[in-house]
Amino acid sequence: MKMKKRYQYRSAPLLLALLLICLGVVILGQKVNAAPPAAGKITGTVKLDGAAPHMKGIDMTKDPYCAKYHASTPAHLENVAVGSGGGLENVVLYLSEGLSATAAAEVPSQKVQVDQKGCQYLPHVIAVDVGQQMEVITSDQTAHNIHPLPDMSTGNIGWNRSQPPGAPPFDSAWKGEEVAIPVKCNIHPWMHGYIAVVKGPYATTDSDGSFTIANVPPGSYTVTAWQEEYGKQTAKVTVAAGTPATADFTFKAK
Amino acid sequence: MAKFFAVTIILIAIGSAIPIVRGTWTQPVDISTHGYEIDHQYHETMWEAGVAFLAAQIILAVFIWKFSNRREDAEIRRLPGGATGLVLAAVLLVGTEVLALGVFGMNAWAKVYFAPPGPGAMPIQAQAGQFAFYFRYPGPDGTFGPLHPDKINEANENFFGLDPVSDPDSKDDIVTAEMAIPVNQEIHLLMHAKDLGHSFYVRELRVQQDFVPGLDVSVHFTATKVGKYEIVCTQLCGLGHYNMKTYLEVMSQEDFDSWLKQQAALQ
Amino acid sequence: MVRENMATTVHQPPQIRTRPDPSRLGQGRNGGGNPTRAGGSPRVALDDSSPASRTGIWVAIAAITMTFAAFTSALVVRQGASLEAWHLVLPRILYLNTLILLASSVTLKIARRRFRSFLLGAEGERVAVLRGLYATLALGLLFLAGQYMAWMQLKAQGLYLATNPDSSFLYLFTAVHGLHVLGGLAGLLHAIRQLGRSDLRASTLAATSHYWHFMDILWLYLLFVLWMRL
Amino acid sequence: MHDVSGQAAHHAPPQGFVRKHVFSLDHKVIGKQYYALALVAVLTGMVLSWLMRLHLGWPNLAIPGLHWISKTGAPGNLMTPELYLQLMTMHGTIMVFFVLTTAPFAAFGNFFLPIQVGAEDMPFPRFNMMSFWVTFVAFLVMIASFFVADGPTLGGWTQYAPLSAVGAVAGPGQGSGVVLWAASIGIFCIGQLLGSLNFITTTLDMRAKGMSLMRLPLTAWAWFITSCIGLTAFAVLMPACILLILDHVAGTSFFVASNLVINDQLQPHSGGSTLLWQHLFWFFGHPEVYVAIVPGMGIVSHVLITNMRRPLLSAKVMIASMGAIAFLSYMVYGHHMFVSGMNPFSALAFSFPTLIITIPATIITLLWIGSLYGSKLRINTASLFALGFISMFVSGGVSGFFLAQPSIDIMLHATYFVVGHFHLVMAVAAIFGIFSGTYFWFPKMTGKMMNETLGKLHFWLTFVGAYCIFMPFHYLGIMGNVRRYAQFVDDYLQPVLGVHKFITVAALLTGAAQLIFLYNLIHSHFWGKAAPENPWQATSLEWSIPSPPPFDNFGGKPPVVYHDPYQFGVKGSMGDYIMQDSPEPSPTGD
Repeated sequence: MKMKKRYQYRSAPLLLALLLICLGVVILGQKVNAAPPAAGKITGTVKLDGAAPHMKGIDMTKDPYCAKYHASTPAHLENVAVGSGGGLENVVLYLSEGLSATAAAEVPSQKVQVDQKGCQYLPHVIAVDVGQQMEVITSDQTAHNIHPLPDMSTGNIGWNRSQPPGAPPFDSAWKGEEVAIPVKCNIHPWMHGYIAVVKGPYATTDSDGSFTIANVPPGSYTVTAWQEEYGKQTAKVTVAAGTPATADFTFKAK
Repeated sequence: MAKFFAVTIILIAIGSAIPIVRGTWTQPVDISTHGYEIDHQYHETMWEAGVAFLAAQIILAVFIWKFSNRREDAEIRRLPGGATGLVLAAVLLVGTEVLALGVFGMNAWAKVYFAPPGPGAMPIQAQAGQFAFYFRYPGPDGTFGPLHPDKINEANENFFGLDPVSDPDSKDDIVTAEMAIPVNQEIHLLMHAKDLGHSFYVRELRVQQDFVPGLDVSVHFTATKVGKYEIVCTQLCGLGHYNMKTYLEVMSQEDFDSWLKQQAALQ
Repeated sequence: MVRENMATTVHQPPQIRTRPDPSRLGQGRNGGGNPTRAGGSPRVALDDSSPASRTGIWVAIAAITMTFAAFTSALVVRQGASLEAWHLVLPRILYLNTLILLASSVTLKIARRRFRSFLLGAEGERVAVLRGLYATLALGLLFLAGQYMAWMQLKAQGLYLATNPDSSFLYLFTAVHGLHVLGGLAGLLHAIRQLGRSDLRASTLAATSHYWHFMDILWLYLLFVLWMRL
Repeated sequence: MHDVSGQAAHHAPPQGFVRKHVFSLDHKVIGKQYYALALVAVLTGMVLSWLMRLHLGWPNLAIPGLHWISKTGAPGNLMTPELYLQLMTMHGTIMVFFVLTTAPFAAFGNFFLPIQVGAEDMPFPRFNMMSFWVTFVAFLVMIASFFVADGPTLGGWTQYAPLSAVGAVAGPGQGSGVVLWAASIGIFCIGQLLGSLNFITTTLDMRAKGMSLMRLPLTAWAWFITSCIGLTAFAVLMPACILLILDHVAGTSFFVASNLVINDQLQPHSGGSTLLWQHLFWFFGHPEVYVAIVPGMGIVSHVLITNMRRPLLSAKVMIASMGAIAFLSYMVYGHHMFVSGMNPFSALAFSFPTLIITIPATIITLLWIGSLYGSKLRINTASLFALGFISMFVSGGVSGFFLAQPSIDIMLHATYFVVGHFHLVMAVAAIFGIFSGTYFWFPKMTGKMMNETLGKLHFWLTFVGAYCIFMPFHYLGIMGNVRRYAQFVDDYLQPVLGVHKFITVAALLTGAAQLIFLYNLIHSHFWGKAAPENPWQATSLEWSIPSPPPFDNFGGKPPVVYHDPYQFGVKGSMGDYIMQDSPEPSPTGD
């Protein structure tokens, strides 16, 4: 204990210095935000070519709360979620090439939220920027443990903590790019999702497979689409200021 | 003070006995064929332990009452029989008592553990993992496909690590999250631990057995009452231990067959 | 009177005294013993070994025995549980080390014998005793070096602590035994220092050598187990 | 081993604060240090149990300040399951190792064993000092695990493999938490081994003139037997801890079987034995129970005899029974593993010795009760706690009948029945022994008397409270309430939540009652009235010297012993007793 205290005192000036630096960085960052190059965006849809695979149902007998929650709407796996007109949901799109260092370094200030609802993750797949805050909340009346299992080589460190009913949300950010970190809840083994950690602008597809990657600086990029079952696809796009570029993807059903 | 203490001891002793005698909290009705032995043994023991408990506490209290704070000139008396008497009492009474218990207990234990499962026993594989049980029925071909630990993938609900594509035996295996068994049918439960030590405990069945990683143990039992019972884990296995449970459904043969068909459809 | 005795022991110039074991001063074992201090005759030095240290060392040996019993039972159980093949060629050098360790026991025995006659007044023997102790010390160190060599050889074969159960236990046994041998070496150093201060007591040397011989026996046992099992 | 030279018993009175009170070689100071450590530990453990009970009674209750204990384990001060298990593990470990082992054995033993055998000190004071400081370090390491990344281990004090051996992947605290736990316990073992070494040698070799083995007080015998158990038990636990640490840091697989899949990841280990840990641990674990309780038996006999003003019906039988228990304790450990997948035949091999062990236990109890007959029992706090010990020992003992039988164990294993059993017979009984010893010996240790009124109040609250807490545990166990649950979500447990609330309240109150004891202890230590040399008209050697004893116990005049330890109910010059070292003839002749 005493050791600790002394250490803190000694490091106080250091902390102060760090604080100042951070402040500076923040200010600079705001400057950058203040005058952005007229940003464009990339829109498009992701479709599944072929019959949607059968998604197994989930038997939640183990936890009466979850079972009751899904009494009327049976739960099933979400590995491949096909919406209206073959639109593929939960696909992550991000700029894998062509992004300038400064643009890549920008970190959105708003948090990405993942909810635990009915003993499933909502959304099933989220994308976050490196260093962006991810907020974990629970709407369930049963305790969950959130257990991301990142690939250590990316510099991301896994953790495992649980959230009892009524517990406040908690935030967490990731150090390195990784598409995608699997997340699971050991208390409910069927419960799994993915966190795609990317650099720069990104998007995930909605229920009918369409997406919009907002504020992309003009330039030409490689857009990568990732789906947990079908893997990655890439497309080259050139973004001009103002006009939205488009990129469509089609995954072949296995 | 001393007399008050003596009274307190007696009150506590009797008070502790009341819930037992009145059966306020007692184990649930036994639904197994072997459970009778255990319950019988339990009640025998309860009698002997109870008598020993009350006797010891009350005698202690009485002696405290009688022999505390006596006059200074009161003379020290020696218990008739002395130490030898006590030792004899202990060895004869308690000795025979516990040996009797031991022998009968052995009998009960043997009935549960030494008798092999009958030829008609229905094999079911139970797998315990953090923090859920999963069960596997061999399906029509009556044989379980091999397990491939490397193929286990809970995200795709491949909880056992089956490979239906290359293992014909696995094709018709039925994996379920709750355990259903036909009534009055002997079950041979093959217990497989996926990750850590767990335990299979059904109070009504009078069955408790640990899952031992790296060592597949098995138990066999017969349920005699239709109904829904809880299966819980009793071996500390991590943060979700308290919530590691599922249900045992004892059904009539017909219900069971239709249930199994229904489950097979879901695979 | 105890205090006086203290004072004298502290302040007298170095000289060979048959110092009675203070723990027995005015006391005795089982309510008897000799409550009076051991008198002048140097011969008393022979039986002037502290029962405390003698008992102590045996108690310690008992504890160490239990520890290694646990380790070996671990080996047996572990082997029963595992399916993989258990075969590992013990590094040859281990046998050489065994000889070295045995030799060290012999030198220590000699040193102890010389120490007896030294206590009986033969001042010249001091050197002989020292030589014996140093020889033991050297051989002990050589043994440890040899064990280290054995590890190097294992490493050369690509066998590390976690490579397979055999190597795990081989490293484990040699390491733990080596630690205990280090303890013995410390004891020897202590004895040598005390001899330098003419302060060495038969009991200390006895205890040290008991322990040292026990290290031999322990090593032989471990080697046997390894040779049998691996 | 170089310090194995008997001269250590003589050292000049130390000068300077550090030598006197910190790194003291004086067995009395070391004894007090052990006692202080136990006190800190028991308070820690008690607070942990309060938190656990609060959570079990009111699972959704936010406990203010909980986040100080765990950064991640208490979102919004709500207790997470992992935090509950971590508290539970720490409660068990701290209580069993740092309280039940240190207080009755190391603390009182260090202080009184040398005095009772008539020695000036232990033969190896340096080892003795090391033994305490090593134990102290072990405690710090254990506490340190609260401050590592994801907190202390949650594996329970039994730390079953492979949960304890596979590493962080198994859950919070299973990484560095377990390593710290194993390190701490390993270090602790070293401390206790050094201690036992001293105890055994002291008893065998440092006895005063005339102090034959049969003239040793029963406390001395208890400590001697305990140290024999401790020596062998801890010598087995240490290797187990080493193996466990190796499995963690060196990637060996002593305890981890092949093909384990955790979080869909195939574990790298191969071929270890799950049961190996259980065998090693319980080979230590069951004797450890007697390490905790046998000194209590000694203390209770000592205190009772003094307050009954008569010797036991037979001291020899008492000694023999304690010895028998110690001996049997090595053949019974398997009864912890009846349903663990062990060969069912061995269950029987372990069941019978377990049942047989009840015979010496019964003899001991009967000796106490039988000796009460026709005695002149004096009621004071010390004797009340001693009698309370007997009551607790009986209550906890009878439930052993059930657990000793594999067939019944099928139902009761890992339920609150077991928790109630070992808390009564091992924890509460041992603690009562400690209290009894404290109230009895405090005058000798500090030279001050304790406040009897507060003492009696403390006794009543503790005695009734303990029953209110631990008796219901048995009922819960009988109806199948599984232990080590962070919350009771099972349907069949819903009806008994009320019982758990009751237990929680009882636990909080009983715990609060211990603050009376703490106050009494501290207040008396500084402002208590001076204690005479022999306030209880006791006979053993510790009462023949001033309170507190001088530095070398007997002022350089080693005592000579003339009598058996318990010459009561005789016509002595001082009253109805004759001191062990008084030359006057005793009517009984011994």
